Amino acid sequence: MAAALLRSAGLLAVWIVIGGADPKDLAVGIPTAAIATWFSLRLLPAGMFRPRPLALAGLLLRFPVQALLAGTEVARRAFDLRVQPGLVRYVRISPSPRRDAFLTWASLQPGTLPAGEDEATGAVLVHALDTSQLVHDSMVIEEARFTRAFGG
Amino acid sequence: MNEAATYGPTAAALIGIGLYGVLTHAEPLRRILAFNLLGGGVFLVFGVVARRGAGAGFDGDPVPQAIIITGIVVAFAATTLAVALLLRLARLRGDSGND
Amino acid sequence: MTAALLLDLALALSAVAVALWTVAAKRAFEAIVGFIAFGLLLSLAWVRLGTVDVALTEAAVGAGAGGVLLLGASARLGTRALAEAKDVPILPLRVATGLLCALLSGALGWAILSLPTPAPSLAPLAAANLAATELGNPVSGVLLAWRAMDTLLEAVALVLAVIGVWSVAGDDAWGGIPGPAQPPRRDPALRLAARILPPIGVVIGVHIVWTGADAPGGAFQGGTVLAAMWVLAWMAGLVRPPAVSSRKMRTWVVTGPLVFIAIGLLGCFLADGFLAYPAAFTKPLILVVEAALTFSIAVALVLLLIGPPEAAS
Amino acid sequence: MSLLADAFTVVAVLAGLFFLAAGTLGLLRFPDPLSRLHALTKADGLGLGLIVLGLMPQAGSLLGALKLLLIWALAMFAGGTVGQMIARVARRDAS
Repeated sequence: MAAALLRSAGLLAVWIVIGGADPKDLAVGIPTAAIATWFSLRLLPAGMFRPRPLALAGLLLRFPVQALLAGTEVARRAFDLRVQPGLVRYVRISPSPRRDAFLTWASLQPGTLPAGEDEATGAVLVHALDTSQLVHDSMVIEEARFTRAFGG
Repeated sequence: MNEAATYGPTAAALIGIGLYGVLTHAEPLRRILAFNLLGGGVFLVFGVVARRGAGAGFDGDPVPQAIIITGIVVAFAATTLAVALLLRLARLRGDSGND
Repeated sequence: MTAALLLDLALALSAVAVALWTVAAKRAFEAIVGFIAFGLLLSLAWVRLGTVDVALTEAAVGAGAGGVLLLGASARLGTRALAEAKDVPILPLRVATGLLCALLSGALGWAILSLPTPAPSLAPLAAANLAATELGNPVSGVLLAWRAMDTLLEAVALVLAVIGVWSVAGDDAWGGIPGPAQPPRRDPALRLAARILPPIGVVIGVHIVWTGADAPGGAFQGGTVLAAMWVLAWMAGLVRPPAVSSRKMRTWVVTGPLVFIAIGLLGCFLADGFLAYPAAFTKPLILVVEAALTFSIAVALVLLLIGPPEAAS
Repeated sequence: MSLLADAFTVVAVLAGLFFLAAGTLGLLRFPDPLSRLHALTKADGLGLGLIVLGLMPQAGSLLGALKLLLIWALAMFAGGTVGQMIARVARRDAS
């Protein structure tokens, strides 16, 4: 129930951001948000994520900084072509929507790009721009942050 | 009116390119693609006509604009039908690659 | 002014270059990628031509849904081209075809540039009658009021296309679930996107329809966004359409045109004729038609995209 | 104040354009498909983000600014998703 309320509030916020809060528009926006919430609960049942507000806010505030670091790293290497790209095996959490979310999150962090699972072992193969750095360790730290924000 | 002078010849060129593709390609999928290029050119001719009809406070004549929207959707419907026929043909011939 | 002209020229040249690439590319896959880029360039051209409504349709239906359809078809065809080398015209014939096509382009271009000035226009008429519909977007006025017959026929064309696509199903698959049998997708990224994005897409799609009364947008553009969200969830294996034989599904496809026709017939008794709206209820009736059309357009686009049933249910 | 906002816009948009150009350079120069994907998802995401940041003061309202931010969030999410999907296929083709 809490999840439904939270999601419908978020989806209504999306409506207000793109369409404004005019009462005439809200008359359509509120039922739309309700339908979208029903759809959302079907696709992603409540309880798969248990966000913790403080940790989540910290994670999201860190995101612009990480995006800046990630973009700067790519730009630096594009001009100074010294890359040692390669695949790093990453075996931590078992498959779940939370792991999927972390992998998408990791794909936007500096230097890492998850590239699917190894068919034989199920380990996630992460492509790193520079394998001379401690890619695995930094992903472990990032995953701890992510887990604090989304429960688990 | 600058836009009409630029996009008019563009539309004409697209029609020629699309028609050439329809006539010279042997692969059905490529012909469907080229046919859609040709269609894009025809819609653009209409868009230029709409732009030239700008007036009464509108950036273009709304009547051709609405007809273009109708046209794009009908062209898409026709394309889906063509693709369905093509895939069926491939199945009947039993050579649909990695199906 | 000069900057605008440069932008237009760059856009026009890129569109023509990408179109050439689409025709000349070696492999079908490359040609389709070119075609999607072409659609996106064309939608920028539509914005420059002052018609954001068409730009939205081009991006959503032409480049978006069209691209998905063709990429899917090319992946399923694999390397088989369904054509043989002997089907390709010989070089002299290709050169002659090219020359004739260039001639046609030249003649068309000349004809377009020598269109009469001032151009004939229905814009003043549309402006004068817009107030009667209580709409703010003249394109929606044309689609749903003055040229409602075209829009109705278009909605019917979508139904016919669904029937046509279904009719190529094999006898063994008839009546089954539409689309190819879904292999279980083990792509975590796609699965996550399919869990999170569709609700947001539903809000955006409905907003595009709703705002279409007064601003660029409408049933076709919004309906395409809604269809895309469902197809995304389908690709990730999270939802399944009802079987082709189910009455529910068939009702969904025809709801839009039926509501449109019913309200049109109402006009025969309460207003000037078929598809005329009684003056006092113009806007509410248009909104009802638009809502029903959006729903059926979205359902029809989904069914057209995923194709006929291919396995018995 | 508006001069300050305009200056901020110009600086941020130029920085965004720089990262878009750097991303394109990486796309052309990096040795393998997977590295090129880094250039697309990360440098272009940052470039778009800086352009959005620069345009936010010009949006005229808080809702307008938030709308730009929503567009960036959706583009980043799409980039992260599609980047991984292409990476998966590219890795399989390579091995």
